[in-house]
Amino acid sequence: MNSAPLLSVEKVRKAFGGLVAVNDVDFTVKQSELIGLIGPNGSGKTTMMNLISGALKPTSGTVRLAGEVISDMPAHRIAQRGVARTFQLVRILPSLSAIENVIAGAVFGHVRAWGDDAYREAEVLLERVGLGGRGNVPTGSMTYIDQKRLELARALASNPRLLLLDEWLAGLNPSELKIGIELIRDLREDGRTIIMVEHVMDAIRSLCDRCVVMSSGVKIADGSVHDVLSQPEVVSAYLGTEDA
Amino acid sequence: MSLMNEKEQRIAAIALMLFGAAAMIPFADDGYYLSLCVNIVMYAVLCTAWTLFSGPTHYISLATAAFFGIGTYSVGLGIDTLPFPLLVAIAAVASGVLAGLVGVATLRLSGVYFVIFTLGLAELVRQVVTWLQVKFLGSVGLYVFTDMTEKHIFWMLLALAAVVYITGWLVNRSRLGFALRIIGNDETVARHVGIDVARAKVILFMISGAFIGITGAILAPRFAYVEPPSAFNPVISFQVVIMALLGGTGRLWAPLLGVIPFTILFDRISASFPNHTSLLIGVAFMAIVYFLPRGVMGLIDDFRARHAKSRHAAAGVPEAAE
Amino acid sequence: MDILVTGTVLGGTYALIALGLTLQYGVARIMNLANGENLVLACFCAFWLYTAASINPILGILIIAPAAFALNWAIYVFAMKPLVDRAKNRGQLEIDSILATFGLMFIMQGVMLLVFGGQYFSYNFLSEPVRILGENYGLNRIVSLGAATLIAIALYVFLYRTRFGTAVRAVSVSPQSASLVAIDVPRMSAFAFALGGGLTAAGGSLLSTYYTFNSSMGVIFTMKALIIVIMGGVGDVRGAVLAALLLGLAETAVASLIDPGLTLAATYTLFILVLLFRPQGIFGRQTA
Amino acid sequence: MERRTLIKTFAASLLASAVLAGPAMAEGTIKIGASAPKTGPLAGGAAVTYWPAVQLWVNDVNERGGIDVGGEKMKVELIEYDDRTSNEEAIKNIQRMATVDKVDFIIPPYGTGINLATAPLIAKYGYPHIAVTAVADGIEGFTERWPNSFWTLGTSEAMASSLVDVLTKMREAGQINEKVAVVNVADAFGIELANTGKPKLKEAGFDIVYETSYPLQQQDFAPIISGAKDAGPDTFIAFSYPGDTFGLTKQATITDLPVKAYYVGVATAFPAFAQANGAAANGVMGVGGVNAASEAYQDFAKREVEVTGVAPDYWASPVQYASLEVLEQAITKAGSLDKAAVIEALGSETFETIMGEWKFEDNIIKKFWTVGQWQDGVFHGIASTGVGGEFEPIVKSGWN
Repeated sequence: MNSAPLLSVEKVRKAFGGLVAVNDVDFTVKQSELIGLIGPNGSGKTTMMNLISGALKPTSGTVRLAGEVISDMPAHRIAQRGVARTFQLVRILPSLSAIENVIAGAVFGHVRAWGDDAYREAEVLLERVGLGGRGNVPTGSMTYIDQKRLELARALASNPRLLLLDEWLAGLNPSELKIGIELIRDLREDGRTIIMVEHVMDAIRSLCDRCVVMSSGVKIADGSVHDVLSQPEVVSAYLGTEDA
Repeated sequence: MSLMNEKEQRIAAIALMLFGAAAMIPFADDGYYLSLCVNIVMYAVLCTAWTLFSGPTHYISLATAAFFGIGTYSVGLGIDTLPFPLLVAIAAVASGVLAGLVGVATLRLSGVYFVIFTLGLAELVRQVVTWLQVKFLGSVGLYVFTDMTEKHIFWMLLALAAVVYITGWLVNRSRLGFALRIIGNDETVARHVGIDVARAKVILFMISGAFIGITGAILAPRFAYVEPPSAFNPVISFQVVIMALLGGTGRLWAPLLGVIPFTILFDRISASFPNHTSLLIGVAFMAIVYFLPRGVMGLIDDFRARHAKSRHAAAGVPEAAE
Repeated sequence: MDILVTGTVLGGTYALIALGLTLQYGVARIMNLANGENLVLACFCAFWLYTAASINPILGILIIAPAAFALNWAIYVFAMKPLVDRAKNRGQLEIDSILATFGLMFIMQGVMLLVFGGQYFSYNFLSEPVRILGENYGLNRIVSLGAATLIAIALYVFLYRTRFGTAVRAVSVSPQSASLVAIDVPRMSAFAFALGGGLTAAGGSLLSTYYTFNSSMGVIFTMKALIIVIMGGVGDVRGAVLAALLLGLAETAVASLIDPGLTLAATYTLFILVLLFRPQGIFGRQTA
Repeated sequence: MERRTLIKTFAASLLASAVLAGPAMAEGTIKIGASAPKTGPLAGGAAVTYWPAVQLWVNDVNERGGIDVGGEKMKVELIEYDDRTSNEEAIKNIQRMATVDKVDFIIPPYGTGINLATAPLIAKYGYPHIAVTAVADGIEGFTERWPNSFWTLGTSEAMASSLVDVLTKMREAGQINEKVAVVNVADAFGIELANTGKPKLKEAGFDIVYETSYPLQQQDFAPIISGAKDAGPDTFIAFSYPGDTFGLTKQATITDLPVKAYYVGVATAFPAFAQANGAAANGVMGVGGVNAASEAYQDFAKREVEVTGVAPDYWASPVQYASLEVLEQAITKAGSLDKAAVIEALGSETFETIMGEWKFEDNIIKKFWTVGQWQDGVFHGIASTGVGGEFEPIVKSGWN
């Protein structure tokens, strides 16, 4: 546990014109850690995820993956280094079948497979997220949770070193939520390193080792879930002007 | 994965027969119908090569004339000194390289910007070629006198068409092809699963550009006289886009469905109504846009879907299993 | 100095060609490939009014522009609206409108060929020289430049200072949001398309006083217009005018200082550079 | 034109073409095919030079009762195609005329490029190829390659050197000095003329003080004219194409280019040139020319306006018409529709045309007009390679 952090975010800043969405944020994630990135709406969480995955370039500061600077790489290189993600608004590849959606994650990413290997692996992953045997279903006719599952399977297909889940649990009904939480717990038990942006506090409490709290682009707290949630800044950030 | 599955073998056999049959055309007619067929095969190659890139990426390129002209010029400039096959190879490389440069430069552009950019590019290349020729060769016309006749050109184009189709098929089953399908669906996802979107597009654009260049090279002897306005004729760019879109861009062979009927239709119009060609082509065109919104391929797909639906309904199979 | 004035005069011509298209494409989202034909048609009408009815082409605008407005309104309602309604997204509409207006281009060309034939047309109007800063310029060009300036200013005032104009611009920025604030987007689009057509026609009548034209020439104008519109930023009147002037100056400078053989190459190089470094247009704002 | 009439005309002409396209052919007619641009970049030129001359000729022949073929009068049936200024289309049209319509003779296309692109095919089917609107050097090579081809409008070499001769004479008469400006359009025609013209000018002791080329579709000529003006020549020469011929002249008028000799290229001989420039056209020299004062030309011009509504130009229109007269007489002289016999007749016989007496020497008309000049509203030929009837050149005096 005292090895170098898998991910370190160092004084990262992102400005859109005059608006500073992420303001000199630092934090680290260790191997096999599951951390929650929380904060009120508009606090810069999704921007932070985009900065890590390479969808956006930081204005200043660096992001390192296992010591290597990734913040100057294009998104596809970062993906090849082993960062996989899901999206806040689920993004399925509509003209591909379910299994092809999963294979898409396996072919070009961190661990590459092609042909029959990729196919077999994808079947295993579909099974794992609970879509076993539904590889040929047209994705358009899938329910919302199934699409989310599919997206998770795609992210897992490259066997990533770091998995970014951007509000993966949002929009699920209570029973689906339970399934979703179980699925993430499973992943954690496999030893995956995960950062999850989440509004569902129950999930954060039951899943996360540690929590980073952001408000208006600034990191206001970082520590174990229990400690963090009782800090007065956090409470006022949530209960103050904006409500979660 | 085996080399070809059963369905693919069947398609390959049919394709082989069709190509064989097409290769016999010059023996049946050596006149007008052959010339019409040369035009058809020419546009089939151009449109298919165009669709290789534009189908999956949804980028509409109007640079066809630039690549075509470069191919024609490669032959025009070298016909007196180098053997024809070598010139064709040079044409492929030259237009491929140009496509590569354009591709690298235009990665940030999308949608209509790319459309206009490629249009501007074709014009720019034409202007620069003209200027260079005037400055350094002292003339703009080049003569390409060979012993090749329509039938030789037809056979060469036909062979090229076969190569284009095989390339297209190989690309489709390769990682590159898969990457392109993902890009066509969602570029953001493509990037985040580790696809170098820019590289994939550039490679494909180069392949497409090279084929168009070869087509230009093969056709150079047909026209005997090469000059910038005919070699870099922007009408070619537009016609290719239109025929390909009318056919459909979803499948490798879909553009053919645009090329064949529309070459013949336009030919019928210009044969029967020489004084109203523009007007009637315009009317035909708008009619097609309104009544065949998704191209001929769309029509076929609709028909198939309906057919399949009724079959499923009859058999009580849920639609989802399709 | 000479280059500046000559370039400005040429830029004025280009502005005339491009203003209409920027509205049609920017607001109504129709990349009208038949725009050049519209322009040439106006040239013919001005020619005909002048030679047959001795109506001064500047006054002729008062007849030609409203007629073009009506014609383009009809084109939008009957030919373009169905495409707008059926398009699922912007890309689809773009492709459909390219195809449809390509057809329209042929139709208009065909009709002009039937009516006027294929020959070159030209007439003499105010083609006497005026002296500006020691150089002679055609009075017709200067008058057109003046008229173009007036039209551009009027358009600017209309778009930026009136309620109705603001609504038109709102549609250009975001049709969805515009409809949320109770702007009748379809009507506004039709209006912008028609207005664009009217402007193009006005440009055509001015152009006819110093250009030689024939039925097949529209494409040249369409291409120039497209380049200017994209350079200026789609739907941006100020940008279009600025881009037109820039192009006029650049072409004149290259022709005078480097080699007239490279003027068109200069145009496209400039255009390509603008596209690469400011794809949103000269005045356009980067969208996140 | 009223909308209703427009529609009527359209419907009527559709019907007419449909009927024409039908297979029913009257006995004893000669089928003649013509393919040239009706649309595209070259349509403007073809609409003045090519189509009206063709229509007039067909009209004239049929009014006379037809062509005399071995004693029998055969009417002419014209089959027209639009090549849309495209090589592919032109080739297809020639093929269709030769193998589907099986026409007896072909009127070759318009423009140098398309004439050359179709020449191999026309040769393959053995038709006589009487090219008019094709001016290029190396014609001798073409006649060797295609012995069925005949070239009528002259060579760029002769046009350029003839111009230099005219200028030399003017200089010797003290009308102009030795300074000239030479510009050209960067297209086959302009470049070839400039390439022959410039060395000849130097040889003749002229001093080229300004020279440049500009691309096709150039739209602004102010920099060129002011560049030339600054160099202060007495003579301005532009080997130009239609668009630029008009553009340069308008700019020269406005700038009041102070030259005593002013020459522009293709389209100077178009009636539209005088229309567009009014009084400024007077004294403008240009490529081509015709014996405009001759009764034959004036009669031709009058009839062409009457029959087709289009006024002919003063250069290639009458040549186009003459080429058809030649075809007609060659058929009569051959006494049959046999193509080889007609080619034979074309090569050996002498013909009476509106352009005077024509005889092909090695398949080339060697006496042709080279330079013309607008004088009092008419474009008179002022130099030729021995046609006769040339007017004296006048000094250009101002632009009003």
